[in-house]
Amino acid sequence: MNRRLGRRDHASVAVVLLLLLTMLAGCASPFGGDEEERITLRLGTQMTAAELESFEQGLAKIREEHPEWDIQLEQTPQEGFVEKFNAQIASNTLPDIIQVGIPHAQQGIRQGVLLDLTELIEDAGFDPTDFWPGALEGYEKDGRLYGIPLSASPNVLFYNKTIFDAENVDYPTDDWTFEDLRTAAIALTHDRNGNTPNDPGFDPDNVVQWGLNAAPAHLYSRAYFIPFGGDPCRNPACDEMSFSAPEVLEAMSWWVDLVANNHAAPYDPYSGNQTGVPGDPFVAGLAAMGFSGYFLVGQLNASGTIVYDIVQPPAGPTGVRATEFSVHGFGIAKNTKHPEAAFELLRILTSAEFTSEYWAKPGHGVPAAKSGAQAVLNPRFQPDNEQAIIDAMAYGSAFKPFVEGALESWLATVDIFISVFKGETPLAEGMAEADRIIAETMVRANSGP
Amino acid sequence: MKQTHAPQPQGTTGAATGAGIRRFSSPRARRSMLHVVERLLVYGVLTFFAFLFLLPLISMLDTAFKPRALVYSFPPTWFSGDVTLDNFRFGWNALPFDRFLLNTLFVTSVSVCGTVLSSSLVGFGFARYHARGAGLLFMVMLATLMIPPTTTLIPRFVLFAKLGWINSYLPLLDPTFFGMPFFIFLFRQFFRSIPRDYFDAAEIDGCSPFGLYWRIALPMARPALVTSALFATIGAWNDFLDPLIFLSTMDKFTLQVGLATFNGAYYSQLHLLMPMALVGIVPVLVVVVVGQRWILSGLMRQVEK
Amino acid sequence: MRTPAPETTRKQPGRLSRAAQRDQRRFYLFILPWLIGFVLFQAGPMLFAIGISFTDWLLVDTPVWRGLAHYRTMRSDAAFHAALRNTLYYSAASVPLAIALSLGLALLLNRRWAGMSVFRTIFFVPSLVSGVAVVLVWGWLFNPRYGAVNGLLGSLGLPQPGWLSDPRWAMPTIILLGVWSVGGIVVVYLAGLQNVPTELYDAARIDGAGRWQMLRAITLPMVSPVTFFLMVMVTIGSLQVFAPVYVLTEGGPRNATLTLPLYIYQNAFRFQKYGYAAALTVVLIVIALALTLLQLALARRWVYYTGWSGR
Amino acid sequence: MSAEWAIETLDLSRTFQEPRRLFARGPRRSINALDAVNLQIGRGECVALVGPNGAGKSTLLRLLATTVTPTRGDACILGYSVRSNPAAVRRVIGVVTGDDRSFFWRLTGLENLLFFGQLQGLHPATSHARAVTLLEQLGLSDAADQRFSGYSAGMRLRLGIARAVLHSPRVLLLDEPTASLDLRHRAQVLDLLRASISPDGAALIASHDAGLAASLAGRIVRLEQGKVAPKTARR
Repeated sequence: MNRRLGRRDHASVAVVLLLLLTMLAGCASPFGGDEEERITLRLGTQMTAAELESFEQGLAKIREEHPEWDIQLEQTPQEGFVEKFNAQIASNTLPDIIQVGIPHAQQGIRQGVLLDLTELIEDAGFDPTDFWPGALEGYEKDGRLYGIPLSASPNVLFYNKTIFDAENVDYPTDDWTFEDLRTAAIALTHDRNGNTPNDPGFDPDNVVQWGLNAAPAHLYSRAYFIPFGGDPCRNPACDEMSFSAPEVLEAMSWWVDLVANNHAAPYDPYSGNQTGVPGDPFVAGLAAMGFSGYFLVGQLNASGTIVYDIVQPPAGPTGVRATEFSVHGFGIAKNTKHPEAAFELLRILTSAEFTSEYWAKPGHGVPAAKSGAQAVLNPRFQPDNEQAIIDAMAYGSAFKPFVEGALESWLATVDIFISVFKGETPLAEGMAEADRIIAETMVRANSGP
Repeated sequence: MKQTHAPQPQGTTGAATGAGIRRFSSPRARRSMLHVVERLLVYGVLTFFAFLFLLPLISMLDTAFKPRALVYSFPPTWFSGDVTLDNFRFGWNALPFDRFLLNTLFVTSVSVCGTVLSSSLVGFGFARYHARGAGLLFMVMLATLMIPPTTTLIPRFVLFAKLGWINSYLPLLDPTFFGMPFFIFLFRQFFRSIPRDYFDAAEIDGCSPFGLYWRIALPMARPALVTSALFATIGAWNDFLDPLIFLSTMDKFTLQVGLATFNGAYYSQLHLLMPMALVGIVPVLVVVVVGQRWILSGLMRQVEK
Repeated sequence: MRTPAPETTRKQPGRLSRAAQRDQRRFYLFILPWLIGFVLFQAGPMLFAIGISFTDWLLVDTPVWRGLAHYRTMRSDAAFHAALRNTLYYSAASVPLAIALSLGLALLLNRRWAGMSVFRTIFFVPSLVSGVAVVLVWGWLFNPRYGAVNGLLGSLGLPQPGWLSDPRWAMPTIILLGVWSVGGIVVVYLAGLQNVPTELYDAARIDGAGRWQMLRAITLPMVSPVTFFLMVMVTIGSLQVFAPVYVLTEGGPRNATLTLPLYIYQNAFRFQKYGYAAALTVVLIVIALALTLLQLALARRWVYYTGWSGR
Repeated sequence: MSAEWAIETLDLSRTFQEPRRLFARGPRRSINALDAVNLQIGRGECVALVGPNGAGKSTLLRLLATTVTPTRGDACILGYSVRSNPAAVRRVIGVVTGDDRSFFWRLTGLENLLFFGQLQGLHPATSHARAVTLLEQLGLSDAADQRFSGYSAGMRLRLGIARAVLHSPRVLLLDEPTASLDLRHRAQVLDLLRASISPDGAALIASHDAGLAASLAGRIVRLEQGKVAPKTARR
């Protein structure tokens, strides 16, 4: 019996090993190779379904015109882009052309995985001045260019016409200053008894309608300070910041005043302080005005419940305007085998013709190339004043700071902004604390690897 | 037939019927009252929890079926009564969902087979045999569950990239054939609640170790088998991070990766995301309904005896 | 259960008997698939993560040796302290809650009444729906201003908390969301209940056992191996809570929902501090191992295995 | 409540349905395990239940032991209906089934008896004394502190009998109480059972053991295909 048992033992081992071997054999199958001389270009995107739909149409056309290229579209949903991007960097497998926003472009530049396009640009006779400078600067470092923007959407002032009409307040105009904004915001704010903040019985705990849904909630809120002459960035790369400099404190106090004393804007960074996120008071029709990017146009038009228009961001006391771009663009992996072909494809993808046809017309964003900007003018849908967007492009700038420690500084200082706006911490004290933390968390970035 | 009958409190005609005899059981009324109260209580508690558990699903259903304009209107309108299938139609056509479904089906079925076979085998080893180092290995195995998957993501990607497995299903499927710790542990626990005698007896009758596993352990742990198949199905079907990272081209995407494409950093196409997420639930829901019946068929068998 | 009787089966210390040797061989034979898979796919990444925890590394360069520097940093890192506190809080609250609720539901569901299969499916559904869709739905439901939950509470005249935007309520809300997917545990419990021999219930019932007695004296000890399994798994899972805090709060407000896995993620993918992230992972594993070992040690006292001598 | 008969059944029937199977075709089969059985067993009587396998002996005992509910009909034990008052029935019966899964395998024989004694509401001291006596009478004293999982089939059966008579029930329902016992132990069991039948109660023993029937039972009832075979209904 023992011998028989033994044989069965072996049989079971054999079964297990066979199973494993089959698996290993399956694993060994190689990746498909190229048999022709076509140039394989891997194109990494991080688009939404709607963006992909029109982008692929454009891509089909490019494929037709360039049969020598085998363009492989590698799409990653935005939700997992960070992980994939980092994994590809670590394994040295970045696609030849990769779609990156500014923070990741800057990361790629810092880590030396993006190709310096400066020479290629010169060789190709490509004209970067056709791109809005604010959109381009996100792909620059030390005067070298590492990517070309595809679209750049500035934040503009959205206003709800229905609320303005009901309150009998004049619509905002492109000439507005921030003081006009404050006056209107106060007039449009109501508690549940119908009192405005200027009325004696006003109850700030039960506001049912706000004048404005916006406030500088974190260190990326640069555009809220610049019109008042208080840019917290101390140098162009913005790797030194100060919120406790006198002029920044003054700019900040304007906003604290609006929120804490005028009660004309809500302050609730975790449930819709930002305009355009689900549940924010402007989209809900409970705030008369809000700052947001072009993407909100699509969202508001889809629901169709809000009658609105847009104007440029108001000017500060000295007439200065500022706004920030949300930018998308393409870079090229440093280790690409076909830099020229990759650059040629990149050039086509960011050209005014391509972006106005396949990006602006379907409503995904504003072309970063100046000559394509007119494509956002759309008389058939809201808003009427699309020109405000094009005007704002001129002074828009990239989200800063670019540095490595910026996100960490941001997360570490969010609470300070909250407690200042809630009146728990005096303004000067809070901003000094913010500076201390920023200096601490950005220090590694400045010393650099 | 019988002629006489036991004396009964209320007196009886002596008819030998079930109805007749029931009369000499007076506590019946009280008992059935208790029964009714118990039923009401149990159903009440279950209904309460069912409502809580269904809230998100109701919300999803509501979103999926209402016209696009209402999806984005705030404050949200609940059950406007306006029902449309447009979202399903547009969602289905926005991305190659038929492809995604087929891919997911393939990945799920292969990985479920792999998981259940290999994990039950390993689990049997851990449950049945004493060996030096078994305790330590068991802890090591559990320890692999304790690492957040995002931490090993980069080293794993580097490994699979070196093997040339990126944009193939191998990184998703291959590990399942080497035993998944969660399921190994589950099988170990279930196998350990089978009396040892069954194995000893079978072994004396000349059953090989593999036979013990295949012919004694697996059939006796049928609820565990079905449970783990169920969990493996759900796990593979809903797996997001791994397919997201290891698959690159749309023709390879699974359902969850496809769904995530509706969700952007600035703007989500909720009116398409919700209906397609619901469509994605349907196949697993079928598996769950069928699987649960299988788990519980043990109960029926016991009554049969 | 009661005092264990002396073991009657063979067990002698020192040299292994032939039977024990044979057992040993078979043990390794059976676990061979896992061993191979572990060496091939898991040991490497695991060791790599541990190794990286002693270095600074930026993905593309060679790691710079930092020794225990990252572990020393943790001592004064307020965010780490918050993350540790929140993670333990989450575990301590959600594990007992999930186990008790699921056992309760499983006991209620384990009967052959009409509609039970419908209820079983309903409870299981939330654990089928994963991903962004459902987390977004949670966000709507718990929105303090327009959410259905506060709408319901308001119409009942109950207070309406700020949920995720209120530092005091944020973590309880996340715990509540976790309990929602308890359906999976319910199913494992149902399977466990199926494995309890009905003969034992019959014998006890004939001997006059009431429901409470049968629950305490038969059901609980007989499903204790399953309870043990679930406790270990739910604890490990609770130490890894990530998706809801990642999507809904990013750790806020005021770090109230910053969990260790989220902090690890932020360090690795947001701050590019891979070395520090790896060190945090090591700490997380140590905590999880310690809790699991504790549970294993305590298991001897309350887990009842039919016919298997405890290990 | 008083009743003339110790055990009485009226049209007692039980139908089993084939378990629901996946992918099964056609309607589920149902099996009449017991079909309108009428039986009276008097006070102090000991009846042997015989018949081929599958005749319904075990089903009848399970119905009387209240572990299975009748599909039709009813049965009364000392006047208590199994249908409407199973709790009262359980108080007066002692049951032996061959199921070794009805014990805790990791507890000793004595611990098992004490556990069931506790369920029966016996005082722990009384229970312990009675258990020790029974174990001795059944030749299990040496194995009292041994785990049930180490018991042989015969030992398990005898422990089952000890459990059945632990609380001195008036009515005994025994399923194969002597299967797999050697002669010495069989004699011990018979002695114990003979002494355990209360003059006020009854015993119903299902067995293939002809000798047992002859030596213990005053009457033999034969079941065939779920029905009482007419000829052997009375002796």
